[in-house]
Amino acid sequence: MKREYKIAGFGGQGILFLGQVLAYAGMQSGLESCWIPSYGPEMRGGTANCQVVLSDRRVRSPLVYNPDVALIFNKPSLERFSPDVKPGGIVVLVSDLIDTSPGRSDIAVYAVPAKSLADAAGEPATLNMVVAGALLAVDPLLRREDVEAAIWKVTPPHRQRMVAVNLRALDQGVDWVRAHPAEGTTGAENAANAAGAVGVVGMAKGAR
Amino acid sequence: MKREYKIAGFGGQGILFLGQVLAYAGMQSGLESCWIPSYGPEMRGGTANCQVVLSDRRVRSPLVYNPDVALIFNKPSLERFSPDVKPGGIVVLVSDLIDTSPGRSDIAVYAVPAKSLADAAGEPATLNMVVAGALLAVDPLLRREDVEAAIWKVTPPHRQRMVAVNLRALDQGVDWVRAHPAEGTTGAENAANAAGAVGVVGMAKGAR
Amino acid sequence: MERTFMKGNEAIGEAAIRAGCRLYFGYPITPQNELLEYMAAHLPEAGGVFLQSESELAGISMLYGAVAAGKRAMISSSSPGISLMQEGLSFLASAELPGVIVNITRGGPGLGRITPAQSDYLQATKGGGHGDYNLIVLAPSSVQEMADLTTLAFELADKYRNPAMLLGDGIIGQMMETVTLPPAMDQGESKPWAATGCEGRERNLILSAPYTDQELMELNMRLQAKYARIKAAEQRAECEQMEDAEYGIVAFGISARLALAAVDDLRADGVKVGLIRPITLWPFPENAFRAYPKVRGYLVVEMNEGQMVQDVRLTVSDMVNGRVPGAAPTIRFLGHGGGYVPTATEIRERVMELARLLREAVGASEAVGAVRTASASGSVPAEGGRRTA
Amino acid sequence: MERTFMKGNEAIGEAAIRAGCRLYFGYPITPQNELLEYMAAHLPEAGGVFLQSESELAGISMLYGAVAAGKRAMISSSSPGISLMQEGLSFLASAELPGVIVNITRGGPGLGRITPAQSDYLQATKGGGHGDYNLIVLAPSSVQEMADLTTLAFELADKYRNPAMLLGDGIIGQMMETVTLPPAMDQGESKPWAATGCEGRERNLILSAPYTDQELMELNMRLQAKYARIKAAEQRAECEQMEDAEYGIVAFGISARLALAAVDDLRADGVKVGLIRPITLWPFPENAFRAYPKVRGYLVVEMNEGQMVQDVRLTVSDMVNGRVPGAAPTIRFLGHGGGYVPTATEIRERVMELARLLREAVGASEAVGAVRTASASGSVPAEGGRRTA
Amino acid sequence: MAATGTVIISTEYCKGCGLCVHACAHGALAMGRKINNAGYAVVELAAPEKCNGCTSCAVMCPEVALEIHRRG
Amino acid sequence: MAATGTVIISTEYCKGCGLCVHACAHGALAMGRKINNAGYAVVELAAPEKCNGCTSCAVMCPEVALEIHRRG
Amino acid sequence: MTDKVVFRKPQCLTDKAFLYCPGCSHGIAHRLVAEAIDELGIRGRTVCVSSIGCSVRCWRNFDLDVVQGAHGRGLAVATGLKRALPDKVVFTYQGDGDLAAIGMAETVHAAARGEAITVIFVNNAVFGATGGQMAPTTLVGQKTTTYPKGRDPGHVGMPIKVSEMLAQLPATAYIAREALSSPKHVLAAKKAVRRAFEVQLAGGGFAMVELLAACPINLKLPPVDALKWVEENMVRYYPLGELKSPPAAPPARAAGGTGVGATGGEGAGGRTCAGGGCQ
Amino acid sequence: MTDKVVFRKPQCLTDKAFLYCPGCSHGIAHRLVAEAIDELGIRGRTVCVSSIGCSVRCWRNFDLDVVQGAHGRGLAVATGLKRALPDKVVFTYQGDGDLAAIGMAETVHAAARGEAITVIFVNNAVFGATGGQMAPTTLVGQKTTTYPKGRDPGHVGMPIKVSEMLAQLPATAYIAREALSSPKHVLAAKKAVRRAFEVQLAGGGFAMVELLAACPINLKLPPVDALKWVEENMVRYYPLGELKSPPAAPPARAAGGTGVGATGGEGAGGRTCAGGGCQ
Ligand SMILES: Cc1ncc(C[n+]2csc(CCOP(=O)(O)OP(=O)(O)O)c2C)c(N)n1
Ligand SMILES: Cc1ncc(C[n+]2csc(CCOP(=O)(O)OP(=O)(O)O)c2C)c(N)n1
Ligand code: SF4
Ligand code: SF4
Ligand code: SF4
Ligand code: SF4
Ligand code: SF4
Ligand code: SF4
Ligand SMILES: [Mg+2]
Ligand SMILES: [Mg+2]
Repeated sequence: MKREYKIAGFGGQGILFLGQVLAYAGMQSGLESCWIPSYGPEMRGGTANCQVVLSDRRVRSPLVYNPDVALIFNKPSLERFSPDVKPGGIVVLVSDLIDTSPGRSDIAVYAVPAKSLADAAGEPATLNMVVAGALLAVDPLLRREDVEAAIWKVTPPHRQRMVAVNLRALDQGVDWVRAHPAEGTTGAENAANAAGAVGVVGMAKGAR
Repeated sequence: MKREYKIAGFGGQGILFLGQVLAYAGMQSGLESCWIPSYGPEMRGGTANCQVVLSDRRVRSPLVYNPDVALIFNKPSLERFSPDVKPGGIVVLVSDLIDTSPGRSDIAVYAVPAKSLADAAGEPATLNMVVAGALLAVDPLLRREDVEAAIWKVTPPHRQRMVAVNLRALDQGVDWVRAHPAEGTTGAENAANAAGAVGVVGMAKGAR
Repeated sequence: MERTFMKGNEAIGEAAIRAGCRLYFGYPITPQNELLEYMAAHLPEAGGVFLQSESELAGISMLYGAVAAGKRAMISSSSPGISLMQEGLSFLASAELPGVIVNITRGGPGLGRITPAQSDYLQATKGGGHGDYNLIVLAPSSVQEMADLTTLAFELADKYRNPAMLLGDGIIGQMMETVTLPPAMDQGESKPWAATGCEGRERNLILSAPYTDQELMELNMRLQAKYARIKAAEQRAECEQMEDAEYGIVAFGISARLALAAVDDLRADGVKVGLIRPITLWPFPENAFRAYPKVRGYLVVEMNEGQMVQDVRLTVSDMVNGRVPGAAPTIRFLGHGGGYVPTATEIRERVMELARLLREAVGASEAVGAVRTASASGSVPAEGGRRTA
Repeated sequence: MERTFMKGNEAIGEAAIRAGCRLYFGYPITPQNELLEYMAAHLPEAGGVFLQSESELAGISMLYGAVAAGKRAMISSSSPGISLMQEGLSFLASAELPGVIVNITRGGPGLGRITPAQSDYLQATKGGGHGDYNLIVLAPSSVQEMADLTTLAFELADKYRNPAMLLGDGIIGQMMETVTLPPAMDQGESKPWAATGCEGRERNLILSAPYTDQELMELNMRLQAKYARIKAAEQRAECEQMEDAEYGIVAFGISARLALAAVDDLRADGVKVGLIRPITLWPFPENAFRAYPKVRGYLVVEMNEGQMVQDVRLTVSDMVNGRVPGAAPTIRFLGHGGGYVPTATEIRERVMELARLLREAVGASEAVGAVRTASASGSVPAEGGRRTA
Repeated sequence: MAATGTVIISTEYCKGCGLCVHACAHGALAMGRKINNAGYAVVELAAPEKCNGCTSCAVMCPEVALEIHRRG
Repeated sequence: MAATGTVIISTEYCKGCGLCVHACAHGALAMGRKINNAGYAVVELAAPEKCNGCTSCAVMCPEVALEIHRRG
Repeated sequence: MTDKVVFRKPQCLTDKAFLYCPGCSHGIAHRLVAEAIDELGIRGRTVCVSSIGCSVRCWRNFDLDVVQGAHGRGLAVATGLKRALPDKVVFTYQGDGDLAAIGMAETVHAAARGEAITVIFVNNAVFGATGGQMAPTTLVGQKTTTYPKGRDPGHVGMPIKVSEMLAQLPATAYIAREALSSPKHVLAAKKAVRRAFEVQLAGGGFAMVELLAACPINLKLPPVDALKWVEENMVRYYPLGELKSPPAAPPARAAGGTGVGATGGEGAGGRTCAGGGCQ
Repeated sequence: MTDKVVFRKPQCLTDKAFLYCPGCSHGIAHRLVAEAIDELGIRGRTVCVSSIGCSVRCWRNFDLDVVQGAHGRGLAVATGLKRALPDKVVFTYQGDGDLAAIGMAETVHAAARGEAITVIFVNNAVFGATGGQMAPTTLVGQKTTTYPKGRDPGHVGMPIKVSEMLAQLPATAYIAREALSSPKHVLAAKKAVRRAFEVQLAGGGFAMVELLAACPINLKLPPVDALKWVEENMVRYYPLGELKSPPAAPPARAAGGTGVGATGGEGAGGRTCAGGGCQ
C-alpha cells in the first residue's frame, strides 16, 4: 500500500502545514510517512508545494512525480501538476480560486469552494483544513482521529488555540462534500459551478 | 660530464652566495646548472647548506646525495656531509673553524685556514670567497673568469663595491693553495696544523 | 526508543544532542538552516552552547577549540561554506581532533543554487584541503539515518580521533520522515589528551605542526596507519537484493532511494538487479563489491557529473586483477551536476540498456573473443538522461 | 630569448609579467615568498599592480575582481593558503573567469612544514572546492618549465575562460637553474565579456549563480562540454625512452627529475624502462598511456601517500577494457607524505622489484593462467622505502 | 481642493505593501481590492483630488511603482 | 664601590644580543669573546663590582638567561 | 497648466520587478543608487559588485555591468576591479551579514587601505536571505531564528557599529548613516548615496553609506510597522548623519555631520531620530 | 648579609631555549606571560592558544596545555575552548600578521562578542616568520620585502591601530598597549599582562595587551637599535597606556590609562614615549 500526494498553491495558503498534517496522520495510523517541501528563499510569497508519501513499508522514492492525490490551491499549480496525477487518482481543487479544470476524465475531481467556506466561518486561514476535510470525505485511507491528532501535533505550541478552529474547518470540508455527493464532472463544469459558490463533487470510483 | 657540490656551514657565512657563484660560473662556461638551498625560517642563524649541480646536459636530479665536491664551513656540517662525498671526491674545509677531519682516505681533503686569511685581509665576510679560490686552484672545471663574472652577477646592485673585495679573497684562496702544494692528509692533522695557522693541502688525484 | 516525525536537518540536531554534543557552531546557509536553528532552540536546553559564528571559517576553528577541550562538538554548513572550512578540516585531521562536520550539499559550483546535489563527494572523500588526510564520511539516505549516522559520526570520530563528516543533500535535509530516535548517551569517554589545563597531570599539546621534518613524516605514517585501520574495520554499505544480482546499481544518499524504487520495478519485470548503497563514502565499502563477484555490470547513479563512479572503477579494477580474465564488470554512469535528481524511470531504463549491452557483448565475445568494449567510457557521463525541465 | 639563471619562484614571476600579467595579489607563506617578493619588486616597474592582500581569502576574491575586469592576473600561495581559496576557486570556475593560481606545495596536512611535497594533487585535480568543476593544472619540473608553463597557464586560462593552476613544490620553487625566458607578450586578446562599465555596448554580467534551476543545470552542461574540449585538446606529457619500454615510471614535477635519473641508471643496466611525466595533471594525459600499450608495469612515484596513482589506475583500467585479457599493466606505488623526497636509488630498486615480479607472474601465468595478482594493492602505499632520516 | 498632482501606478510592480498609503500625508492613496498577476492587492489613487504631487509616496515605494506628475 | 648584586648568566641560553649590556646603567656587563655551543658570543659580568642587582638586564634579556641575586 | 513629471523610475534600473518581499527596503536602496548614477551620468563607466544576500540578484535590476562574487568578499572583489580599472567607478552593494559578519576582514582592510570604492551598506539588522538569523547588527533583544529569545549581549555582545568603526580608520573618506524609514530620511539617504559616489569621482578614498533598512518578513511585522521599528529602535542605536566627510568638500547637509580628518577618530555623534516623530 | 634571588626564570617556562633570533622581543613577551601565570597561580587551569608566526612553537617554552590552530584563527579557536571550558583561563598569543591581517574578522568578532579571553598581541610591525613582509601594522615608510620602497599610505593605507579599534567595541573589557623597548616599559608591560589575566579571572570580558616589539632580523638592525626604533617610531604612532579598563577595578597604574565604560569609545590617548628618552 502506498499513497502519494502533491499539495500546491501560493505561499501563505498553509500548503506545507497541510502536507505535514497528512504525513503525520499517516504515521499515526501506523504507516511510514515522508514529506518534502519545495524549499528555498527565492519564492517568498510565490508558489509553494509539497509532496507526501504514505506507505506500509519503508518509503522508497520520497519524490512524487505521479501523485495518487493532488490538492490544488491555485491555477498555476493546477496547470503544472494535474496532468501528472495517476489515472484513477483524485484532485481536490479550491474552486473559488481556480477558474479552469484539469480537463481529464480518468481522474476524480472534487471542486470545493474552500475559500468561501473558510471566509464564511470567519477564519480565512483555515482554507487548507477545509480541503483536508474534503479529502477525508472522499479517501478513506486516513481516519479523522488520526488527522485530528496530527493537527494537535503539527500546530506549534503557541498557536494551540488554532487547533479547535482547524478542526471545525476540517468538519466543514467533510460536511460540504457529504452534502454534495454528485458524480465526478470535468473541472470546467466544476469551475463554472464554483463561480456561483456551489460546488459539484465527483466521487471517484478508482480511488481508495 | 656532471659535477655535484654540497656547501654547508652556519647561516651568515655566505654559503648560499658561494653556491650561487659556482652555479652561475658553471652556466657562464656553458653548462646547465642548478642550485638548491636549504630553505626555511626555522634555522635562522643555524646551519645553512646548498647543493649545486653542473652538467653538460639537462640536469636530472637536482638533489645531491653524493657530492663530487664538498665545501665545509663548520664542524656539524663536516660530520653530516663528508661521509657522503663520492670516493675520489674533494673536500675543502675551513680548517680554522673545524677541529676534526673527514677521516677518509679515498677523498682529497683541502684544509684551508680561510677564516684567518679573510680576517687578516680585514674582510671577514669574504671567508666564502677564499674557499672558492681554494676550489678553483684544485678543481680545473671552473675557470677564474667565469667565477669572476659570476661574482659580478650574483652580487646585488647596491653591494657592487663588494665585488673587488671578493675577487681579492678569491685570489687569496687560489694563492694560498698554490703556496701549500702538499699532499693530502687526514683532517686531524690539518686541524692540528690549522691551530698554528699553517694549513696542509692535499692535492686530490681523482678529482677533475 | 522514541518514534517521531521529523525533518532530516532536525533529526541530525536531535541525534547530536543525544550523542552528547555540547557545543555547536554554525553560520546560516540554505538548505541546512533548520539544523542551525534546531541547535539554537534546543542545545542550550540540554546545557550546551549554541554559538552562531561570524563565518564558516571562524566556525571550523571554534570547533577545533571545542574538541581540543575534549568536548563533543559539531558544525554544519552547505557546499560554499564547507569549501571555506578546507584549511580547518586539514588542521583537524593533522591534530587528530574528533569534530563532526555536516554538509547538506547544494547545487554548485560557485554560489550555485539551493537545489539538492551530491557534487561534494570528491571534496569530502579525497581531501578538499591540502595534504594527505581523510575524513570519515557518512552518507545518510533517510531521516532515520540522519539520526543514526550522526550518532555513529560522534562515535567514530572519538574512536579514531579523526574528524567525521555527514554528507547529505538538500532533499534529505528538508524532508520529514518517521524516525526512531536513539536514546541519549553521555559524552563519550573522557579524553585524557584534551587541553583543559594541566592540573595534576603532564601537560597536553594539541599541535597541527610537528616540530621536525622527521616528525612530520612520522605523523603522516601514523595517520596512514590509522586510515588503514579504519578502512579495515569501518566500511559500511547496504546491499539490497544483491545475492543473485547480475546487475548492480550503486548510489548513495537520496539517489539510493530512487534507485531502490527502480530495483523494485526491475525485479517485478524479472531483471536480476540489486543495489549497493555505500554508507561510508570514506572508507569506500570495497568489501561490498568483493562480496558479489558475479555481478556483470554496475550502473552508478549520482547527482553530480561522475564522482563516486571513480571509486567504483578503482574498486572494480582492483577486483579484475587476479580474476579469471574477461569477467570484469562493466560500469556505466547516470548523473549530472547542478540540481539534477534522477527518476526511478530513468534509472530503470539505464539498467535495461546495460543489460542489453551485456547480452550483446556476450554474443560478440562468443564470436570474436572481445568483451566489455562498451565500458571503456565509464568515467564520461553518458549523453542523454539530463533532466533540464 | 634571454638565457639566465633564476629561482623557480622568480621565474614564474618574470614569465607572468612577460605574459601580460598586470595584477598580482598574494599573502606571505613559505616556500613561495620569493614569487610574492619578485612581483612586489618588478610588477610595478612593468606598470602593473602588486597588492599584498590581507589573506588568501581576500586575495582570491581580488583576483576574481581583477580578471572580471578583463586583466591578466595571478595569485600564489602554498598549501594551507590554497585550501583557503577553495570557495573562491569554485567561484572562478562557475563564473568562467581565467585567473592563474600558483601552489608551491609544502608538507601537510594542517600547518605542516615547509618541506617539499606533492600532497595537493587531489585537491588541485579533483576539485578541492564544492561542485563539479575543474581547474587546468600544470606541473612544472624545472625552472625552465616554471617559466614556460606560467605562460601556458595564462594562455589556456584565457582560451577556455577557466582558472588555471601551476602546481609546484618547495624544491622547484627554491631551486635556481639556467632558464631561457620567453619574450614579452601583450595581455592576450581583449575580452568582450569583461565588466568594465557598459559604455557603448550591452552590459556585461559576471555571475557565479545562474538565475533558475534550469540555468544551473545548463551551466554545468556548458562547463562539462568545455572540460571535454580541454581534455581532447590540451593533454600534455613528456615521455622519455618510452618507445621500447617494458616498464614505465610515472612521476610529475620534481619527482620526475629523480625518476629520470633512475631511468638513466636502469637503461645503463639494460632495463627497458621509460618515464611518463604528466605536465597537465588536469586534464590527465591519458593519451600518453594509450600510446604505449605494450608497457607491462608502471611504477608511480609521488611525494605523497598515493594521489596521482588513482588517475593512473583509472586510465589503465580504461585501457584494459577491450584488450586481450591478461595484458593489463601492473601498477605499483612509491611515495609518502609530509616531506618525503624519493631518491633515484629507491626508484631504481622499486623498478627492479616490479620487473622481477612480472617475470615471476609470467612464469606463474604460464603455469596456472593467473596474472597480475600482485597489482591488486596498487592504491595502498607499499611498505618500506620511507625516508625518515 | 483641486488636485495639483497625480500618481501613475504601475500595478504590475505594486506589491501592496502600503508604504505609499502611509507616506501620503494627504490621504490620496488607499489599498484597493484589485489583485495583480503576481497575486498582490494593489494600491489605488482613491482620492485623486487630494494629491498635490509631493512625491512622498513615490519616495517610499520599494517597487518604484509610482510616477508622479505635477500640474501648474 | 662594593657590589650589592650579582648576575648569573646561563651562557648556553645567551644569544649575545647585547640588550642586557645596553640595559645596565652601571656598566657591569659586556659582550665577551666566549662562543657557546649554539655559536653565539656570550655576555660576561665584566665588572662585577658595579652590579647593584637592579634587574634591568634580566628584564630585557629575551632569552631569560640571567638570574639576579641581591645582597644586603 | 503644464504637466511635469516630478518623479519617475531612474534610467539605470531595468524593467524587471524586484524580487524582494513586499515592503522590503532593498527596493528603495536600489532606486537611490540608480538615481545617483543617473544624476552623475556615470552609468557607462560604473561597475557594481553585488553581495550575497537578498540582493544577490540586483543584477536583474541595475542596468549596469555587475560582478557577483562570494559571500562577504564584495570589497575584495571590488578592490581587484578598482585596482584593475582605476578610472572606472566601482561600488559594492552589501547586506549587513555579508559586510559585517563573514566579510568583516575584507571590509576593515579595504577601508584601512582606503580603496577608492563606494559602499552601499544595507543594514537591516538580520540575515534576510537565509531566513532571519542574527546578524552582527541585530539589536539587543531582537528575536531571530538563531537567538529566538532575542539577542543577549552577555552571550554574543552588542551590535557592531560598523560605520563608527570604519570612520576611525584614517583612510576612509566619507562615512554616513541614514535610514530608509520615512520620506524625509529617504531624501537624506539619497543625498548621502550621491555624495558617496561624488567622493569616488573626486578621487577620494573609501566612501560608505550605511542605510538602515527594514526586513518586514523576518521582523514578522507589516511593512509600515517594520519601518516604524527601524525608526524607533535601529535609529536610536545607530545614530544618523555623516560620521566623516572629506574636509575639502562642503558638508553635504547641515545636520549632524562632522568631518573627521585623515588622522581618524569617531564622528561626534550624528543625529538620532526622535523615535518615530520623523514620519 | 643575605643573598636574595630577585630575578629568576618563571616556573611556567620550560628549560628549552627559545627559537627566536638574537634580540627578538618574543622572548620577553613569553617571560611576562609566564610570570603573570606564576604570580596568579593559574598554571594548572590555563590553556594557551598559539598563533602561527614566529611564536608558532611557543608550546616548547610555555609549560602549559597549548593548542595550535590555523593562522589567524587564534581567537576562534580560543572561543571554542573558552565556551567549552568557561571555568578555565584561556589566552591567545598572537602576532600582528596573525591577529590583524588574516585574522581580522575573528579578532573583531571575538572582541565584539566579549569573549572572556586574554589576548597577548605581539606587534612587531612585520611578518616575522615569513621573512619580513608588510603587516597591517607596518609603519609608514617602513621598508619590507613586499614594499621595498617603504609603506606608502596612498597605496595600502595607514597602519591599523588595532587596540583603538577594539577599545571602541562595547564588549571589550581591558585594552592596553605597552612597549618591550626598555626596562621601564617592560615593567609597565608586565603589569598590563597581569591585569589582562586578572580581568579574565574576575569574570570580565575580552582583555588584550598589545606589546610593541622588535624583530631585529627583519628590521635589519642590531637588537639595541631595533628597540630604539620601536621607541622612536612605533611608540610615536601607537601611544602607550591603558585604552580601556573595567570601570569597577582600580586603575592598574596612574599614568595615562583611561577607563572607558561599556558604551565604547576610544581611549583618550595614553602615553607617548618621549622618543627614546625612556631608556
Ligand atoms: C560562504 C557562504 N556562507 C553562507 C551563505 C549563505 N548566505 C547567503 S546570504 C547570507 C546572509 C544574508 O544576510 P545579509 O548580508 O544581511 O543580506 P540581506 O539578505 O539581509 O539583505 C548568507 C549567510 C553563502 N551563500 N555563502
Ligand atoms: C593560511 C596561511 N597563510 C599564511 C601562512 C604563512 N605565515 C606563517 S606565520 C605568518 C605571519 C607571521 O607574522 P606575525 O603574525 O606578525 O608573527 P611574527 O612572526 O611577526 O611574530 C604567515 C603569513 C600560514 N601559515 N597559513
Ligand atoms: S504625491 Fe504626495 S499627495 Fe500625491 S499621493 Fe503621493 S504622497 Fe500623496
Ligand atoms: S508603496 Fe509601492 S508597492 Fe507598496 S503599495 Fe504603494 S505602490 Fe504598491
Ligand atoms: S642587575 Fe642591574 S646593575 Fe647588575 S648587571 Fe644587571 S642591570 Fe647591571
Ligand atoms: S640580553 Fe640575554 S641573550 Fe642578550 S646578550 Fe644579554 S644575556 Fe645574552
Ligand atoms: S527577506 Fe527581508 S531583506 Fe530579504 S527580500 Fe524579504 S524583506 Fe527584503
Ligand atoms: S624573525 Fe623577527 S619575530 Fe621572528 S624570531 Fe626573528 S626577530 Fe623574532
Ligand atoms: Mg541583512
Ligand atoms: Mg609580526
